[in-house]
Amino acid sequence: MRVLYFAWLRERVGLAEEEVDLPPSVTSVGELIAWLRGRGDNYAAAFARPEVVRAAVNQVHAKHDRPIAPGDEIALFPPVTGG
Amino acid sequence: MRVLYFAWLRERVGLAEEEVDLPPSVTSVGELIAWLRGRGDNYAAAFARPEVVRAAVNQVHAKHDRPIAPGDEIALFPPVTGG
Amino acid sequence: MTVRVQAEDFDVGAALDGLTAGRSDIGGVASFVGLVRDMAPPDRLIAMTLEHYPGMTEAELSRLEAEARARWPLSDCLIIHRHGRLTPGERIVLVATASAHRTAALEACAFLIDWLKTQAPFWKLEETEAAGRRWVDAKASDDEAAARWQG
Amino acid sequence: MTVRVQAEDFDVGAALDGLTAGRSDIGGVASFVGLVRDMAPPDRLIAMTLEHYPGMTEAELSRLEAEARARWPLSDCLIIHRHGRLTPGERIVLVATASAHRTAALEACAFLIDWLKTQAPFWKLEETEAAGRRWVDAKASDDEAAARWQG
Repeated sequence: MRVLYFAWLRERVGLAEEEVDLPPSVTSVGELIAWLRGRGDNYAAAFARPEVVRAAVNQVHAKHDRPIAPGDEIALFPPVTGG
Repeated sequence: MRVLYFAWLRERVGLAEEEVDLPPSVTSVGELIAWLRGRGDNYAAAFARPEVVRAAVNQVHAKHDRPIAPGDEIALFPPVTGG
Repeated sequence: MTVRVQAEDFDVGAALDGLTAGRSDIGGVASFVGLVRDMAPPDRLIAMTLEHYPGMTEAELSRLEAEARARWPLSDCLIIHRHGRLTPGERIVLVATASAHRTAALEACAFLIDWLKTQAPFWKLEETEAAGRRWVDAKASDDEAAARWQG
Repeated sequence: MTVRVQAEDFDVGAALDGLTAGRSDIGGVASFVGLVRDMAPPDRLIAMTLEHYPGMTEAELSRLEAEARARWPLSDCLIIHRHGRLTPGERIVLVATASAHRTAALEACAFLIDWLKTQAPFWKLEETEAAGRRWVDAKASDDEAAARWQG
């Protein structure tokens, strides 16, 4: 599964995007964020406050309870500030 | 007193503006309109429905009960349609 | 702070650029351009002639602009209104407002065009193919749009 | 119906003219231009860098435009949003709406800029003299502005 990071999440993780192999127990955006937190200090710092993290699944805004599946493009980012 | 007419009021009266000498009994915009109605068929046609006539006194919108005095510039016109 | 009443057309891009040139304290510029709109057949519009009250028009537009500036924190403000004979597709009016904050610019722009419709001393004479020449009536919907800013 | 996401600046006058060129069925064009605004000393802004999510940005702006067209009778609609490093006074975004009726154009324009602020995947990194680099937080006031169009 492809995961993209933007803004200060990208800076803290240290990557703009990566491919991840998820365990079968990870089936939603929220579970993905919890799983990422355990991958190292950079991830722990990036996802210290999961409630401020926004997500898109296949380029559409998605909530944390949104199911995810192999092949999805998942993006994680702070609240947007366009315009 | 200088009186100006605009749009279809100007067309019906047949004048864009004129100087009028008012009798002392005419002291408001509404009284001016009533007095003008009696000046001929063209005025009677222009002011047949006084309630649709709008006015400005010295280039400021004014209601029919607005007092008028010698030296004022009075404009009479249909509801405006700017923009 | 500018009000212009003129027969000539105007350049929207240049007018908007003029509001922000050399400044960096403006967050947003809202604008509205009103155009002569044709009507559905058989009532095709040949032309529309805008009559106005020279002197009062400029005074009234300046009063409207002062009212907008009293209500919203505007950096700058511009109203250009044409008079004379215009054909379908031609520009009639430009209202533009600049502010540090977008909501102030957007609201002041809507306020100015709504109030201008019911306060600025213009009258429209339409020439149509079917009906000949006809003075345009004021619209109740314009009075309602203006009234929502009273309060 | 056009959405453009680009690093280059844009020409507001040409963009607005493009909405009405060759048409006579449009009564009004509303527009909003967002600009990089400097801050008061000592927190002077050196630059603002807009990061975005290529692909999703275009898709999201197109969804917003479709929503505006579903809600209001628009003749045409245009959104241009820049990304990259911008300095104070530079244009960021243009939203423009054309309609037979002024209220539709004005409301749709305000709707689009309000929703764009909370939906389009952009993030702003400020560089200031006093504080160095800092990611701009989303504003509660923007959420409230967007929320008033719901329901």
